Amino acid sequence: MAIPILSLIVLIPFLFAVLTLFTKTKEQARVSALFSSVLVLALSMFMYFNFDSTTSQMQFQEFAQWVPSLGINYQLGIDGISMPLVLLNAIVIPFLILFTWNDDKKQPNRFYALILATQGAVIGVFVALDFFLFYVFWELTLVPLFFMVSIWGGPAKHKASIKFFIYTHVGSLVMLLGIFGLYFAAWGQTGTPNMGIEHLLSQFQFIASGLSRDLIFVALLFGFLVKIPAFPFHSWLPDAYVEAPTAGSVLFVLLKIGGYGLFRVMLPILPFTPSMNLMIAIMAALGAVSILYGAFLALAQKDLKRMVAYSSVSHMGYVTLGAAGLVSLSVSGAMFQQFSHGLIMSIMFMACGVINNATGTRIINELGGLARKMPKLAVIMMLAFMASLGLPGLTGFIAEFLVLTFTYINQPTYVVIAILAIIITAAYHLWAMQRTMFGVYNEKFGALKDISASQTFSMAVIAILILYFGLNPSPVLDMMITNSEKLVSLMAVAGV
Amino acid sequence: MIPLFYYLALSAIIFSIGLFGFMTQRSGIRMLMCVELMLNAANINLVAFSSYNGDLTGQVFALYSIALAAAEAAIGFAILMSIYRVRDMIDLNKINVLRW
Amino acid sequence: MLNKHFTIMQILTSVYKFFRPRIAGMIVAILFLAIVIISIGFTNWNTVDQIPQNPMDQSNIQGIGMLIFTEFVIPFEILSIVLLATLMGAIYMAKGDGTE
Amino acid sequence: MADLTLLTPELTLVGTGLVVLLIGLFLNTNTKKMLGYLASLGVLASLVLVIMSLGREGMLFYDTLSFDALSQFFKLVFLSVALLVSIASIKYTEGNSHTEEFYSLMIFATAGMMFVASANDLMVLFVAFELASLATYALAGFEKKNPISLEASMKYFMIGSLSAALMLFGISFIYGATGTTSIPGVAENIDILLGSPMGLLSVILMIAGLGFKIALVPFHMWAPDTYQGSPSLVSSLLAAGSKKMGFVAAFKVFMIALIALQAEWTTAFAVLAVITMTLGNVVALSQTSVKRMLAYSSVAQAGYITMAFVVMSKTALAGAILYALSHGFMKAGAFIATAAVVYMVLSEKKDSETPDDIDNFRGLGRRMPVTALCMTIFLFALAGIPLTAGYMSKFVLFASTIEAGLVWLAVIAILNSAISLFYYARVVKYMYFLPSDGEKIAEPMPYTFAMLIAVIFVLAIGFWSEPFLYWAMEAAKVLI
Amino acid sequence: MAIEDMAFLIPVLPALAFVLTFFLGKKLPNGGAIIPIIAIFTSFVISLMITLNLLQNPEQVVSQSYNWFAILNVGVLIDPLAAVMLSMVSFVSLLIHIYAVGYMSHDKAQPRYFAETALFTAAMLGVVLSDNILQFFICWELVGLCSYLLIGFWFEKPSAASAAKKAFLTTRVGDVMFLAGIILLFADIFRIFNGSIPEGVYVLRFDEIFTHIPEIAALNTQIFGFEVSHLTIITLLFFGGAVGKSGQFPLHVWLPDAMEGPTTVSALIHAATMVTAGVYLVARTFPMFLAAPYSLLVVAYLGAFTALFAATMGLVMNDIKRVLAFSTISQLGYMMLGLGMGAVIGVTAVGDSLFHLINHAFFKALLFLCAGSVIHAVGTQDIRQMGGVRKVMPITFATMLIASLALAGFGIPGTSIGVSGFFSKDPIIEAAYLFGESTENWVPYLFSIVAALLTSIYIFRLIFMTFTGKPRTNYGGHESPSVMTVPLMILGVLALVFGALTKTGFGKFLEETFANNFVNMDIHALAEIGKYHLASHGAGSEPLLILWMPVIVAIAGLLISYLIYGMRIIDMSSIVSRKNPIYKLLYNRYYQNAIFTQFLAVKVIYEGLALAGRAIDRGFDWTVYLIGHIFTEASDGLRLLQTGVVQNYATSVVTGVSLLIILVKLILEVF
Repeated sequence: MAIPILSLIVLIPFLFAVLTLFTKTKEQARVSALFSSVLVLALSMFMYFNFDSTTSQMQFQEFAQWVPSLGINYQLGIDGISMPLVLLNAIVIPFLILFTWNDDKKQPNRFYALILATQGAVIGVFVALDFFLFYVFWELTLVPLFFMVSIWGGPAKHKASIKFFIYTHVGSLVMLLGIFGLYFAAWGQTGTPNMGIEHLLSQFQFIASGLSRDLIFVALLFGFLVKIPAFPFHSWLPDAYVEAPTAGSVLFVLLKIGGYGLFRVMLPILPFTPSMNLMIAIMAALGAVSILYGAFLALAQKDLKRMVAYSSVSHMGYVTLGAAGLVSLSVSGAMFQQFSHGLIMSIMFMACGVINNATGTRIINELGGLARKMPKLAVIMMLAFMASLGLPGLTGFIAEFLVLTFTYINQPTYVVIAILAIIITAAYHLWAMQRTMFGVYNEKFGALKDISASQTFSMAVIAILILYFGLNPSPVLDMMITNSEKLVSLMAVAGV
Repeated sequence: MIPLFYYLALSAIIFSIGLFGFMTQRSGIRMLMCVELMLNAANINLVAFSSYNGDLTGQVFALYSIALAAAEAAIGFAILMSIYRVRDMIDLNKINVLRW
Repeated sequence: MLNKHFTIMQILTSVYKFFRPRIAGMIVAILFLAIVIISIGFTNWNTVDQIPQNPMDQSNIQGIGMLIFTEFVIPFEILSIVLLATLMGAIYMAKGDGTE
Repeated sequence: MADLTLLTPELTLVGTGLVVLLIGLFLNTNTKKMLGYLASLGVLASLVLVIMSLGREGMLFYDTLSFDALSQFFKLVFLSVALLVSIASIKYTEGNSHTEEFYSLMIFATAGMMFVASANDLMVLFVAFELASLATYALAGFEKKNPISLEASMKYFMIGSLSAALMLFGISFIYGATGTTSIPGVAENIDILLGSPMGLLSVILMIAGLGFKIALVPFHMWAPDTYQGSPSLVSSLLAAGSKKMGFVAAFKVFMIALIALQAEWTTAFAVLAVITMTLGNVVALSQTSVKRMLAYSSVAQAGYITMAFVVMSKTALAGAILYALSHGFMKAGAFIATAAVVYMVLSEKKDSETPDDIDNFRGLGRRMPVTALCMTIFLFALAGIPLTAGYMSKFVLFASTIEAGLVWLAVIAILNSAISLFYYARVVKYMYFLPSDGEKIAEPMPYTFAMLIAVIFVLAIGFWSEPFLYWAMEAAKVLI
Repeated sequence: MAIEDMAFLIPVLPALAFVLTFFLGKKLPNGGAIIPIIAIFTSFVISLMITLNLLQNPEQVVSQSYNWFAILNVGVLIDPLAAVMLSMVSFVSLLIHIYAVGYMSHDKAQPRYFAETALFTAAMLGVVLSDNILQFFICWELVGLCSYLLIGFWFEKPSAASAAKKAFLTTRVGDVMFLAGIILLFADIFRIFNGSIPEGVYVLRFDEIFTHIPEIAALNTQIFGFEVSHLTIITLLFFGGAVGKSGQFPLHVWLPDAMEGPTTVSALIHAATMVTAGVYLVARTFPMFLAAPYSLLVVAYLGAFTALFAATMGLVMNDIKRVLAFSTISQLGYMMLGLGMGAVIGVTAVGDSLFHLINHAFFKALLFLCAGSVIHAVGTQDIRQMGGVRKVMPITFATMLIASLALAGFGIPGTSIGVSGFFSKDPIIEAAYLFGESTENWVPYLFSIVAALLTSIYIFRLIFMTFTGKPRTNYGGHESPSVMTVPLMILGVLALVFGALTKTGFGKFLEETFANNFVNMDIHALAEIGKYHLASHGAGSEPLLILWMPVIVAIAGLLISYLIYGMRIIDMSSIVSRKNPIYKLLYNRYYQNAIFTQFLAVKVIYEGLALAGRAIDRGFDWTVYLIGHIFTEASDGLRLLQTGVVQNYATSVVTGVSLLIILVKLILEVF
């Protein structure tokens, strides 16, 4: 491949972020941002159509030395684990920009620049094949989001942004410790430093000390669990998601780097961890508890956006649970859940944003009967809610079904817990729907206008994608299966 | 012949007196004097060692140290003068605008 | 001559009055002194048996001079800069502003 | 006698100092501005000479001066900081009739630091150390009508002379036990110190003496006051430059001269590193003066660097040395940015008592966009956000603790790093997220220029770390 | 054969109609009703042709499978069971769509209505012709979604919005059980294949599942000390799904509330089609039930109990649609009971039950449509405010009377004379008798016969109160337009004669499903696994009294009703009062609302668990803040060390030196 397509995909958003920062008007800013994101979308579509989903090998690899004395390289590549997530980002961001097309934001140049910077950083995490690079992008995702929440956030934005920033930073730092451990252990064995992810993961099994292996595993796992987030490390999430502006919430949703880490880093070394069974149990238990806990918490919320935030906790539980299922299809299901959750939650948060802008409140009980005034929103929101509660035919179901069914084979107990949550999940979605969209219209809101054309378009496209991938998941699921089979086959090699 | 220990103990005592004074005196001038005590205690050490080691390095060092002590005193007095000019006193324990 | 009020008790009292606000400094200084003395005492200093008592060469000036201009010429040169800097600094700090 | 050209950077610098001083006599207040350019040029020339001499080695003057990768690297740090400060000072000293004193003192202080970096003899080290100290005592009190500046200077001076006395006392014992003041000579004749309690005493006395410059807890107490009270640019020199001098001296004293007493000083430094980083970070949390906050942050950062003494591996030292360089740029930059803000505040309100209060940073993103952006980068770099110098050096340094198996130390350092994010982010919050009714301000050119240089290096070390890391490794090889 | 290749069109056409109507409906007359009508009509024709073809060539089962993703497939399976259902669903749906053109003509949201019903029809047809359990489940859920949307069609009515949510949630409980059953089934088959499923084998296809019945039945799990066959667990979980969907006790609570939707919706979804999906599920997986010990008994008992239980509540309802809703529940109970009787009559039970299902679809749809017609004209749903409607709406009255007779099951045993309900309900009751005879367990029979009596009473109560006597309020009624009455008449004819026409052929046709079609299995062997003892002789040879018994109770019910509500001979006021505890119990529907909604949903789930969860979450949050707080407090404390007095700094330095020496010494000594 002559064109360094992955570098382009990562760098274009950053370049345009800088460019956008220097634009003077809203029009220039949004056009610049849209252009960049469409370019990224086009490139990633190009990549997708040239992607071989039958192999679990890294594709479109790029390599350049960076800091040779520490074995740090600029190493990019993409495979079936990362491709769907890159695609998810590439797809949603242009529509997110369209969605905010007519918003009256202060400092639009910064706003769009931050969106692009986040996109670049998140995609960077997905395509980095070097731990150093991985961590660099991983941390870089924090900064634009921190600004995003702090500048355009809700009333408690300062508290929320600092909390999110520091909480997840702690998680990242602990993860960094794990990376260090792995790095030096491998250095000790091979005699040369190398930060390559694949290299380090393949060296993990040769670390002599079982305790070291356990510690490294736990440190890495902690970092990822905080980011996912799994119960009980979730408390940064509701505040951050709720206080963020709509675009920020959507960016948070696209921040699938925690779950990605589970597949990229955790599963390959899982079979070589001395206390593997305990780790699996922890992951499965945290996943299942997240599902149930998030569902109950969502049920208890009075704020629509907060409810959606907790439902996000609940949904991400499937990722952890599925990863612990250790059957290729459960792992694929977990990966697919990431993809699906990204799409669904994007619409959910967009809908929350629209409602908040239109009515000035997100308190569920104060709303009501919006469907009469905002029928388009109602239809799209209904679809998103249904997808979120796992209605078949939409992406959420595929993921949940795969996770539950195939995780059951190895982890029956935790699946039972998760299944109980399905009812609660349905309950809070329906109840919220009933109280916001249905019922008597609250006349104090006056004559509300339905969502604008750009908003409708962007939400509808994502909604159609939810439907499309719900009916035909193969385009992304196949590559996930290819890779998860490889992951699971590692278990078999280790005699599990 | 006087054992080395005596010199060292003397120097230690002088040094400690210097320390004590430095920690307890209020006046800047006295504190400067205490610093001189400490530096000279160290000089005693240097010279004593120099003699007992049969090596002149220590004495050279002591010479330099005396010069440095003088320089230090000069700067110190200049600072104290400036303080006195601004605040009309040199009770250093009362100069604590910068704290916490 | 002996003032009847000037008793041992009173000496102790005035000593106490002097040290009471300085008790912390006292303790610390004594602690430091103890540590230094103990350290000195428990060390076997490697000394020449006898201080050189060469009647021909009572003076060590020449040796010192030699050292200053050979081995320790660099500190000497730096010292010159130190003195210059100190001079400058001290004068700057101590000088009142002409306008005042 | 080896190559005297190795000494040219120092000579150039001292020469510049003298020239500035002399020329200053013949200039009136208005034309003294050129002294700033002259001084900057001199520092720059010296810097270039040092860069040209990278890779050359040699001993001069009866082995009392050694030129090697370590010394040259640290000279680079000192000169970079001095360059930044002298450029920024062009604005600061504008209209001051004592410009020549300021610049020559600053240059002499820098020269002192450079001699410390090259010192191969405790006597040279001590005298040069004193040169750097004495020159900066006066600098700290440069605003001699400002009681706060004087107080800062006084505290700095008092604790400085106490430390000098302690260090001299310690050196006298080392000399007594080894019979020499040569640093390699001490290492060879260490036997008496090794077998006696004197070893520990002299180690601790040296730590106290050097720890004063490094600002290790509990020898740090002057630092917040002085950094807060001094003119910001002097704080910049102190925090970014003279602190590093403490490190390079400590490297020489402990890792070369007293290497046999490793057990003693490793333990001491372990205790100090933990206390220092924790206290520095924790106390920084509640500061409202940005300079004081930066001072505590600087204390904390000193704690991180001190970890290298505990880990004692090549990676750790390389990390520490790289950290010294990065910290030089980050801290100098941050203080210069603060200086710009102080300048702004004072130009609006002449008699402001607390010009560096965090409230003055409100809305800085709008009022002084370049300054605010640079400050943000410095703060994030200090916090260790990737692609900055701070991250790269933290990465190497923290990684080395894991390499050495000191997981507990790594965990403490990491947690501290996380805490630190809070107070750095708070300043960012004030700059960008809180409104202010102030007007947009024309940013003073010299400050901006200096900050931009610092930003370039902060980012360069973060992005393109290999050459810096290479030289840090080379420097570390000198020690181990 | 070409018609088989068009099978996939059966659900696809209505689905397309949904899309078209949804987007274009506003621009077309009548909300674009014509699109779904044409689509469903085509579907009906295809279904009918396939059915007719199957009747002639029973071996030409339509079975097509395509890979969906991974190891899952989508496919079409039309065997006699599916064919019958397909025809019925598409036919009833077609009629109701036509009827709705009239019924919904005043509603502004017509396009939405027709889009949603088209989607519903598509999904329901999808349920029926699924060839694997997952696709079945998917369509099953979509059906639920449509039910939700349609119940909440008038979403501005809070009661409708609430009822929609309740319906979805309650059936969701069942769905989750269904899903759990599928998961368990999958896991078991996965285990049977030793974790490596061969390429091209779709383990969730019905034939694949049935092939593995013996192996699954052999797997056991200890539950509360009992050895339970996995097959029993799976089938009971499936039945749980059916309970939810088909409104069996205790998940029936949503069905009466579901009457908040338009009446056509009630007719289509909550009478004729969707609610029977549960029955269809059990029938579809009947071989599994047959091989699962106890499962069929559970089905039978619950069915019988539901039949009786719902009928008792039907007695006291005043809302015309609610009466019909309880009646539906009750009849669904009969169907379940019929399936449960497979424990004694084997696969014949499927025929019996499905026969009742089809007949019930006709007469219950008819009843609802008539009720709709009445409501449409009268403008109220309360039968106490009606009376004498017969005079204004003769056609409606006639058709409704036919439907009521069919429901009550009038006919003459041993002959071909009788309404459709008679031919389908009686075999079930007789089978229950047979069951009692062979197992000495008479409870199902007793329940079913009492329920039959009650059925007759409540339906004629409805007829008498609505149509006879004098108008009790002032309503200006008129007969409905012909677009509404024609479907009524078509259904009326079917309700009258369908039973008589097909009573022998139907059962045989359906037995083909499992006898020699897509999977060949030995019913007796399966029953052996399930430890059921099939009766050696079929139903129909019982004593004459038993044969006549259902008819007798039906007539008795008619008489009682007539006496009370027609002639008003017996004064009901003493019984119908809030003071009568039985009446109160019935009227309050056994306090289900209090138990399920107020207590379980609100108190336990919401206030108990969810709010408690929120408190716990605050705890987590608090912990995070506490950690932050500790640091800031420590910061506030520690900064005071910095007194600003230089002497203190000096003290700190010297103390530091001394203590450090001591500390290091100690550390070095100790370690």
